[in-house]
Amino acid sequence: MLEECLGVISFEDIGNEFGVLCRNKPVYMLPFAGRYRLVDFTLSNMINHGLHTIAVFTGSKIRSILNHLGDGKPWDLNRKTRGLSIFPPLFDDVKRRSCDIYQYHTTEEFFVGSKAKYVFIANPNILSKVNLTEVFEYFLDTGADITVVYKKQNNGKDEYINADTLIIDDSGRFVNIGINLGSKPVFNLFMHMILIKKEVFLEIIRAGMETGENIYFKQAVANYKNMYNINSYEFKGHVEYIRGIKSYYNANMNLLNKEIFNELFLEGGTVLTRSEDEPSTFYDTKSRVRNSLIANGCIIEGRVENSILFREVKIGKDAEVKNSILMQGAVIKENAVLINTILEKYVTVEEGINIIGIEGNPYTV
Amino acid sequence: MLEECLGVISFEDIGNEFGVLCRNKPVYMLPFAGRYRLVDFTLSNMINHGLHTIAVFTGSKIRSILNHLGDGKPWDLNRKTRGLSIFPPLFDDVKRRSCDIYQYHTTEEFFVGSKAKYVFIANPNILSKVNLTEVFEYFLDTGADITVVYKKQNNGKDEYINADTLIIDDSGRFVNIGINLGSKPVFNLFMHMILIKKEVFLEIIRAGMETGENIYFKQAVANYKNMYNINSYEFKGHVEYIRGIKSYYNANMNLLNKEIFNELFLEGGTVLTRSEDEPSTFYDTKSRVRNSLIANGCIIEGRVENSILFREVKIGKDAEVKNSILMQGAVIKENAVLINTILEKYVTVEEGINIIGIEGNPYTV
Amino acid sequence: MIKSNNVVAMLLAGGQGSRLKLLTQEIAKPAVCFGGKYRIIDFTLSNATNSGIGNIGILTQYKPFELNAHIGIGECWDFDRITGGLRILPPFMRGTKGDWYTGTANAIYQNIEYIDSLDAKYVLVLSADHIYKMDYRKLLKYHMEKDADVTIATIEVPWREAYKFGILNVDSDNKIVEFDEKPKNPRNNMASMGIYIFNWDILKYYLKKDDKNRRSEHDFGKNVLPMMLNEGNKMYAWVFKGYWKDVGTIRSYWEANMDLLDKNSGLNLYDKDWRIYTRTKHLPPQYIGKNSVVRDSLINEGCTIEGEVNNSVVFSGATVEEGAVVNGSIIFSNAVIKKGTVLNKAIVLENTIVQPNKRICKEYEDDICLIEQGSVSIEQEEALYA
Amino acid sequence: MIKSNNVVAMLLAGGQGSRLKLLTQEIAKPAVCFGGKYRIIDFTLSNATNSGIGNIGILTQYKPFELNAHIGIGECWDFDRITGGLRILPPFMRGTKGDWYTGTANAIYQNIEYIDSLDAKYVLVLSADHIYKMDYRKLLKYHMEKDADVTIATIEVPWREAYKFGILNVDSDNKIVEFDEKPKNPRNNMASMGIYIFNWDILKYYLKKDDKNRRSEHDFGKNVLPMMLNEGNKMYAWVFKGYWKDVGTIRSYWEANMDLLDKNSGLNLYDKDWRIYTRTKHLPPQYIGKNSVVRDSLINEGCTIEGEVNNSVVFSGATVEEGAVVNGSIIFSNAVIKKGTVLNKAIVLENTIVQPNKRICKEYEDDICLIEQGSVSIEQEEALYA
Repeated sequence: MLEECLGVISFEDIGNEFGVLCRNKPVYMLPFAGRYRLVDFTLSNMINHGLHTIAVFTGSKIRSILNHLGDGKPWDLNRKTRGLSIFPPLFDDVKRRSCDIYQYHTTEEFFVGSKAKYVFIANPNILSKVNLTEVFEYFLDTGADITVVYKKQNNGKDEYINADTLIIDDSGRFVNIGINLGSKPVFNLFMHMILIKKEVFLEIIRAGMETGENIYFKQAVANYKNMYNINSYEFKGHVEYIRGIKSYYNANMNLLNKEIFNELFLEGGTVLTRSEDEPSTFYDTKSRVRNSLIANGCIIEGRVENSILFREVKIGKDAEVKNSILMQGAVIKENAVLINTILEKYVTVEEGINIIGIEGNPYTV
Repeated sequence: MLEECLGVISFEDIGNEFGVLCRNKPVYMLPFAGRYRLVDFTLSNMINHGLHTIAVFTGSKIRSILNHLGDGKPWDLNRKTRGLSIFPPLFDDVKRRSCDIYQYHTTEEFFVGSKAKYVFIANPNILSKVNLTEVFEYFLDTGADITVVYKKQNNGKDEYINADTLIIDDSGRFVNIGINLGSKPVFNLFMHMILIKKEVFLEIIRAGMETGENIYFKQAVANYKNMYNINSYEFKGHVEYIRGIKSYYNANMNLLNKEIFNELFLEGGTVLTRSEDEPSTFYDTKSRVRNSLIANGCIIEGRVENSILFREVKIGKDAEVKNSILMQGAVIKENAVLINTILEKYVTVEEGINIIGIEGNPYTV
Repeated sequence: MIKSNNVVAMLLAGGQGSRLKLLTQEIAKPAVCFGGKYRIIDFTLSNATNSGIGNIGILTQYKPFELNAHIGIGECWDFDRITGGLRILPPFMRGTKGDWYTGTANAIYQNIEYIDSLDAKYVLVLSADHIYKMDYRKLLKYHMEKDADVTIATIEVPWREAYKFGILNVDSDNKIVEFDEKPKNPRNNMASMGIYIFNWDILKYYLKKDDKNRRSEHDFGKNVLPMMLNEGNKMYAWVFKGYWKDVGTIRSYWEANMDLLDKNSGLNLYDKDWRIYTRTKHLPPQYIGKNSVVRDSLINEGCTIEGEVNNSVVFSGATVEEGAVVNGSIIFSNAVIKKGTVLNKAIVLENTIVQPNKRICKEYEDDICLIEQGSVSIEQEEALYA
Repeated sequence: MIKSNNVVAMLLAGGQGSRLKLLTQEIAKPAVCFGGKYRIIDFTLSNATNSGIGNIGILTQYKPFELNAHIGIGECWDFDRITGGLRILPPFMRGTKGDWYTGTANAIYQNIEYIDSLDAKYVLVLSADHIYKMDYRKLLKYHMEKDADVTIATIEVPWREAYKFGILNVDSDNKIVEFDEKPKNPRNNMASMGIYIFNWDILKYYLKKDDKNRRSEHDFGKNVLPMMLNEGNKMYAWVFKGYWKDVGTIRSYWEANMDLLDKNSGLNLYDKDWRIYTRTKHLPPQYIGKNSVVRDSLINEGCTIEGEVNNSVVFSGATVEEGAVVNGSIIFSNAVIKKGTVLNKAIVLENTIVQPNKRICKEYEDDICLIEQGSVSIEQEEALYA
């Protein structure tokens, strides 16, 4: 049934919360879990639940996503009539480019031309394994025009400050979207997933453009809430909302928790990504690896603890790596020490160098 | 041997010479010859001569080329390690985006990372079947650092005003690039094809960026001409240089000349494009088609003369089409008349309507 | 994947098609050209694609080079997938012995492992010999609604021709009560189209049982389906409405091509929602000359028509020179009809050059003449007859 | 295309490999797993890709399901091309009779049409049974420089083992003067690697000639090459330097896996310029637990290692539970070694669950034990011996 649904991957620009990590790429292209990009999770979840036509609104930093998605082959999206559509912004309207309503408007032809009856919109910066088949059944069973997905969180005082809150009434009907300012621990995190009838989607886009009142689709939904039957679906699984370096670091480290790891990787379908054909990882005689996730293609001669190693990382003899994330191709030479640090792609830490970040506030190199 | 060469497709922005035809797409995406886009010719020629790694610098109107090239499958460019790279401009530098040196500079990694030793740059707005294998052999045999391709034209007074002129000495050595102002009939049209050693290419890019003196690669070549061995290759075949509506119209109409048609399509390798799987064209009992090129998928019940019909055009009973170009899906209803006109995609001319342009200056609808 | 497509299509494409004579001398019947740009198998393959079938196995055995080259990796029908997609399934060896496919059922029997590996729930058996457009989803839906073990697609044929077909006798609910293979006195005109949908577990059981029966020819129509009916399985007939033609003889092949020129034949190639896909040849548009006449004809890419073409189907890259006249004919790819030659009801094979100023085949004659492949000039007025 | 790649590779992948026992019970030898994530055939396929070979035909015949599923449309090796690319070539029928491949030369003979259709100038014959990295362009270049009719890739083997191989006796220019098949008293230690490059027109002539010889076994080594030498063709030996291993027995298979753990073996999998490609399984990174020890081992994606692993190769998705110890072993995909169990020199087949607290295989024993597939607990101390 989800074959009748268009998948839309679209994000809100959350600025420069990531420093050097996002200088040349959008947040959804951040490497994650040793071999993935954030966007792989949303894309794979859509595919695993039978969505065959997927549109990616890239935002202005296009090159990295073009390179990653490429021909769509790893996701079997290199199809003739369906498959992957990539929509970069129109350059002529740089001012309005970050506003999703405008992006949808300029690609109206794509939506109108498709035979699909429904549209499912998701934000690739939020990782989860929401059972989209279940959401879709709920949407159909309740006869909703729009179903939004949320997760009840109980750490709203410490985390998720400024994240979108879904306000619903007792029957689960949509009331509004607010912002969590941390006043209460328990709140409903709006997961930026919207399932909507295509005709309603198009009506809202047109109304949004015509009135000029809305620049974000979620705003428009809230504004027109009385015109449509909007309900909500509660997701009970694990959610990672990547909003800055800290949440990015924590989301990676959370994978060392077996339950979270299993939920994200082993349940509810495979996460697909581009393979780089590395061989297995080699552990040398003197390697000591503990409680770590290690991607393929690494050569480990030193000590690694509580860390995530991406592909092709090399750890030299007697080197020590702790509580760190090492991106693809990072090299730690002999006797170097790396603690509480995020190391960028292909960075080399020379012999004997120590890099030590503060616990809970990782240093980024 | 051309396997050791990177193909680069890059163009100069020639503004709004095309009116509505190029509102949403770059010039190289103009439909041509019933089923092609201009860019197909340059791309296919590169592939037919063994270039396996091709970079397309898209310019700012990206969506149409992304949609056309897609996964690169029709050109067998959906390869793992080589194949197609698409480089849209960086949005952050809108001002400098039309300058090719800057574009090459921002993708230096791509050039440096490739194992290729040579770079071949071509402009997709210039159609020809230059034998690249021969150009490459000439380049190697003469030990050149750079070889540029030109065509001796003898209609410089009437056509090709403002086109680039290649100035060479008697031995064919590069002297400069000028502009044809129409003072002499015979001039050397610079075909915007440059074959260059990769190391020299990178040197020129870097020098161009560092000194800030050059924004176009061809300027830089001229400025540094004394540092390198630059020679020229004369092409003797047919050239179409699409610079405006008139040259676009003429280039299409020239295909009704069998010699030109054969040279562009039947000699020197197949022109590849995306197939749209139309059935054959059906000629009804009362159709009268004369001296015309007809793409597949058309249904013709009326009269067609000296015209180019793209895919899926419908010509109704007793309709008359003459000296016209009808793009994909155009519909001419019963008794309508269309003369000296370029009809855009999916435009319908209603029953009995007459649209008549001026000879030699086609009307665009 | 959480949701896998649980229908596996098995396309029988091993037929030699010897009644098509010259047309199948070098190639398997499913690879024979049809309709200006297609091959016969394209119709079934495109039906599968358009019906959303994700897995299709193609059973080949007879001269498969051209068929394999045509199918390639299946990208033309969008079957070049990493999971599922199209697989060509020729016979193979187990241990030291190997078996050729000895019948339609045996071909499926030998590929039980393939179907099992795809976790199939339903198996759709297709043949590559027919020209038709069918949404197999409708057949599957009917099969599921009836909770059937087997559902057979049927079509009403004219009563006078019913004796040529496998006829299904059904009750008021379309439940099959009897098979009547080429009956002398048909009691029904509902003919089997050779398209079956089975519950895989049940089919597997009967394939294994049939394989043990030494007297069986291992054919669906003759052996497996009657056995299943005898043993009380729920078998239904689903009635297909639309164009359907078996192109098993030169005459029916010619007729089916001519049907494409008739707007009322029921076979519309121009429907964008049900494209017939084929391997593209990357040819430029067709050129129609200054003095040419083209009427009631299908002309394909790459053709050059400078003469006269009436009621004909002309394949890619063919040339009809000035003064040549082609009537009621089928001209295959890259054939050349030289100046002044007149053809009537001819089938001109690929790459044939028909010499100038000949009159080939009599006018108003009912025979269809085949003009041989190779650049040989044809001197005699008639070639082989069907 | 103006320039077509004029080399066609033909990869013989029909072998049963019966000396690999349990490993080839269900699958063809080229499909046997190797080196943590590969199958044996991956090495030859990747060599072909990395050597810029554009056309490759894979000759299969024995239990091809798993091999076919592994190869798919060839996209992992970048062979999913529209023109050329990879084609699987099983035996087929001509007219009413069909022939299985009866020998290495016969397999090529039966596919003469395929090679002709690609307009081949040279044919590179490969076998899918060896572990090695070779740039076939060097072989071709040598062949062209020598203006040879045939060039055979050879490798120096230890003198004491030369009697096991096909030995080539050559003159000072490396021109072959004599074939010496498994000689008792070898006069040379230059062994044929089973990799040949032929000029296609010459090979075609001899394949046809050999086919007519009823006493021939239609084998390259035994029949075709000696005949060509007798008839005075220019045949050269090209000497390959590098790692090469025939993995034809359990022992050589085990040794070749262990070679991967030795930095000095000459087989470097980490060379980015010569990747060995294989079908990816889309698994997450491996997890190494809080108390685990991993030494001198290759561990692949999707593994969970909570115990101790020494000198071993562990395939994707395998689990070594806490307290389990794996020494000098090869653990196939998704096998589970339960708590407290100790393995020495074992090969654990796919999906096998090895029960807790067992000691399987004796320490310091030279035998290699195979632990069977299926979730059966292994009670006895030793399983099958090689």
